[in-house]
Amino acid sequence: MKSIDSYLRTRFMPHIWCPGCGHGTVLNGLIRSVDAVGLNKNELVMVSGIGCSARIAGYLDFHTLHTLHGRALAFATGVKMSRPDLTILVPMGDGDALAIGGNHFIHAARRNIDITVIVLNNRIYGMTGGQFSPTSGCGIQATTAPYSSIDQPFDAVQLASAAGATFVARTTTYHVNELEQLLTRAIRHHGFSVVEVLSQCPTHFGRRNGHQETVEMLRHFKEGTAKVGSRQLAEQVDLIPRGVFVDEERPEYCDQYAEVIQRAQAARAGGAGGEEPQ
Amino acid sequence: MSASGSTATGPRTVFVQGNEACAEAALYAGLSFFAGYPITPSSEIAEHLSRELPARGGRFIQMEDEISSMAAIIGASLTGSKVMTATSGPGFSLMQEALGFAIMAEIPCVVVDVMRGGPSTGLPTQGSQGDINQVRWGTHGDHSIIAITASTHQHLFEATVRGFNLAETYRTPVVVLFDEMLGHMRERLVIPEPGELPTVDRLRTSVPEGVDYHPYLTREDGRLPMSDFGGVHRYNVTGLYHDMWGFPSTDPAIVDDLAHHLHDKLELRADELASVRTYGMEDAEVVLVSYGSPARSARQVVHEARLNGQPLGLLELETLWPFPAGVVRRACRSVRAVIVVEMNMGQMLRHVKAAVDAPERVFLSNRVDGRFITPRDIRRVLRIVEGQGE
Amino acid sequence: MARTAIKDIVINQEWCKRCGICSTFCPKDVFETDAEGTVTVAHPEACIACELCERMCPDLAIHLEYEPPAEAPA
Amino acid sequence: MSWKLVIGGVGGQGVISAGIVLAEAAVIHEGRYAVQSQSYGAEMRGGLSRTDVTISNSEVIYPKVDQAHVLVCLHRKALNAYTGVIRPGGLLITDSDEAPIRGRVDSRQFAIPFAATAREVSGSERNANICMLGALVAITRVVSREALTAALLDRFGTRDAVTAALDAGFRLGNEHAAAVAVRADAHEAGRHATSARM
Repeated sequence: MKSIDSYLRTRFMPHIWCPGCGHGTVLNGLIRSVDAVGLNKNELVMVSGIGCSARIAGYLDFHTLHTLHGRALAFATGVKMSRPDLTILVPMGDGDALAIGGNHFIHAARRNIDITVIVLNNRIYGMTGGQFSPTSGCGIQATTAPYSSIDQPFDAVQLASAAGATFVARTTTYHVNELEQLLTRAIRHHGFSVVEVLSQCPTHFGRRNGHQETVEMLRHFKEGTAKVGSRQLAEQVDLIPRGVFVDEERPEYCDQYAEVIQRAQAARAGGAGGEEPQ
Repeated sequence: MSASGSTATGPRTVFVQGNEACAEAALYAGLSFFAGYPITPSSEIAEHLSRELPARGGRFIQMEDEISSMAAIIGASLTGSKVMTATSGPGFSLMQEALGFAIMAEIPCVVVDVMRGGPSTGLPTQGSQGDINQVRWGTHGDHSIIAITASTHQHLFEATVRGFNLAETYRTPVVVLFDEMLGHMRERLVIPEPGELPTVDRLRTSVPEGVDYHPYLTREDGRLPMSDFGGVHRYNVTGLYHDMWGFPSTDPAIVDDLAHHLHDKLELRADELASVRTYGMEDAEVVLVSYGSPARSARQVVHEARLNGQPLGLLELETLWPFPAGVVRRACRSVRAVIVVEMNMGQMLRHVKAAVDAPERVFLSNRVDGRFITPRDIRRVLRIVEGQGE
Repeated sequence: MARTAIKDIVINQEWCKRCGICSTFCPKDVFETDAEGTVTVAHPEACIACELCERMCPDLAIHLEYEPPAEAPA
Repeated sequence: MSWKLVIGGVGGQGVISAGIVLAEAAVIHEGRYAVQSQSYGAEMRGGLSRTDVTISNSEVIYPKVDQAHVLVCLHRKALNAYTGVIRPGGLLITDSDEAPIRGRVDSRQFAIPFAATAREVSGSERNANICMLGALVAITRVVSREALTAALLDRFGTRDAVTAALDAGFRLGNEHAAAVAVRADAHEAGRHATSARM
């Protein structure tokens, strides 16, 4: 592969993430998958929102758009609709994607617009100092849940699948080879793709919830998850499934809009394609 | 839309709603991407463009809300498209955060706000001019913005085209404001031939591939050449304070420079950006100051007063922000009284008072009950101001 | 195609934040960590080029350098 | 020549589209100026519906109609709500079945069975608005018959039902107008506008 550095804006390195933060590992895997797909940097647009996850955009030597909390997919939709030939990558945090941006997330999935979303799920609001997120779940300690959280968590995979995403996968920052493979498949997939990556936040999640060390959190990803379809998963129902959950072909939004343009122009020309709508 | 003399290129006379006039003007100006969410009384703009844009190879998308609509047009603008969204007060409130982003990141875009009565859901099917100050200060932080309006379909057409031109020239959002009355009423509009009205194309960088491009380095003439996303220059766009490459910075010198740039590029050009129309102003002793559809009622009053030989004039503002204080001051310098005619509680009144030499001689004729302000409403105030009682 | 031999394992100490992931998860104990957490390559000969360290490193601070491939026989 | 008209009815009677067609006839087919506006409730059917139309040979400044030369009412609810808008000596045109005139209104009155006629000649009361336009134009000549016909064809295409309703409207209007020729001339309209004590 081309060197990692050739994809980075190295003048901003070392990055701002805390020691042991899983987001750097996702950046690492993402570069490898972009390289594997063989994309030209001029064809890549990364659109991010706000939060630790959003900072990925600043380090990558692509066209980068660092937007508003939760709104990255809406900005990305505008980019993609105008330039369907470009590859759009959207890294999002769990709060970014599923709380403030939840509506945009489900609607982008519903349209099946060809965008690749990477949900970096560390189950906490890291940048703002450790408040609970929509994936924290019950019983989690957070700066806004001093008596432990009573909020039920979202399952990003189920939400994306139900909303109509045509490629949905989950992995962790421990499973780095799987991470690269799944991201590669997601980028290649023509339609709305979501890869949820369980990522560790040792600073705000681990420290308050019984994991003193980064490596302990990674071991938890190793031991607490199992591949979809594996016997291990069938036997231990409390394990979190990893792998590909949805991979199907459905008409992509920009392709469909290209047909709308054809229909509109045919109607205007008075040719085959039918009557002008009333 | 009915049309006469419709040829591919010649001027076309049409009989349309203001919303359609605005949409047609956007197409004339080169609109190629629209994102929006339905809301009364602006929905006809989206409806019209959903039909017209794809027929001309452009793109229309109905988003899940106004927040995403504003965000989507910013994304599309970065690829080089001329973009627009349209909404009304409640939706415009939702757009404020992304509007601020477009101001900070200097993204050309046009936002249409067809005003209805507010606050909140207010009066969905009735007009008002309650959003004047929201347009100016709706998004947080120090900033400047361009807002323009008009009172007839022909002028609205010209104003909308101008809105696109200003957005491209100054790399800024431009708000085109009008109210339900103008949006929904139908009147004659002559769509000019292509080329008849000037249109400004995006200024793109001439920096070749491989040479460092600075998306936020202002040229001597104040303009910032752009490079389309997907092109050969990869840079960063952010809502954070940023350096000339678009990368976040908290360096006080950089922050100070950018804050002043964003403010000064419009505020110091207030006179240049000012567009006004005058009726009977040459020897006016009393001046009506109005904007948008109420200016038609004011103009009717001036028209009738002039038939009776009364020295009444109308100063109709088409640029609302930056407020054309210099123009207003000069126009009202030697008059006995000024009456601001608007459909709100006096949102422009205070700016007119601040602009003129004798603020104690500035009065308000307004209406906030959802009914369109009538010439009779204005004449009533005029008589009081003239000391003639009701 | 088989991997060519490892030439070097380079740690960018400027970028490394000393999280300990590489040394913990290396299957061959290639790394050593001192009291401050600074990681060094102690046993390069043990490396099996699994790339786990390079891929897991959240700081993108480890790079495996390979010998150039042998020239194909004429 | 400046005409100010108000057409009222309830939602679903085609009041607003009648106003649009009338104004389009003036603008598109006669090269004149017109403004059409409307008011209606959030509910599109059942509630009161009103359209204001001003037709002029010069630019229309004030877009609403405060004192109408002509008020047309297709429903009694509209008649109750809008009679005050007619200027003294103006015209009141109603559907004689749907909006019977009770009490005194200072106007010249024409009560014509638009809905019944439309049903009879075109098979549907939905064409009552077209029948009304025919009568309105026959009585007032606010636009030419040719312009109105052209505007209707633009909107509805060539349909026998439309033509039948329109022709019946013209005929009824001419019969009712035969007694008194009613014209609003520019001079009178201008004098009204400037001397009105408002």
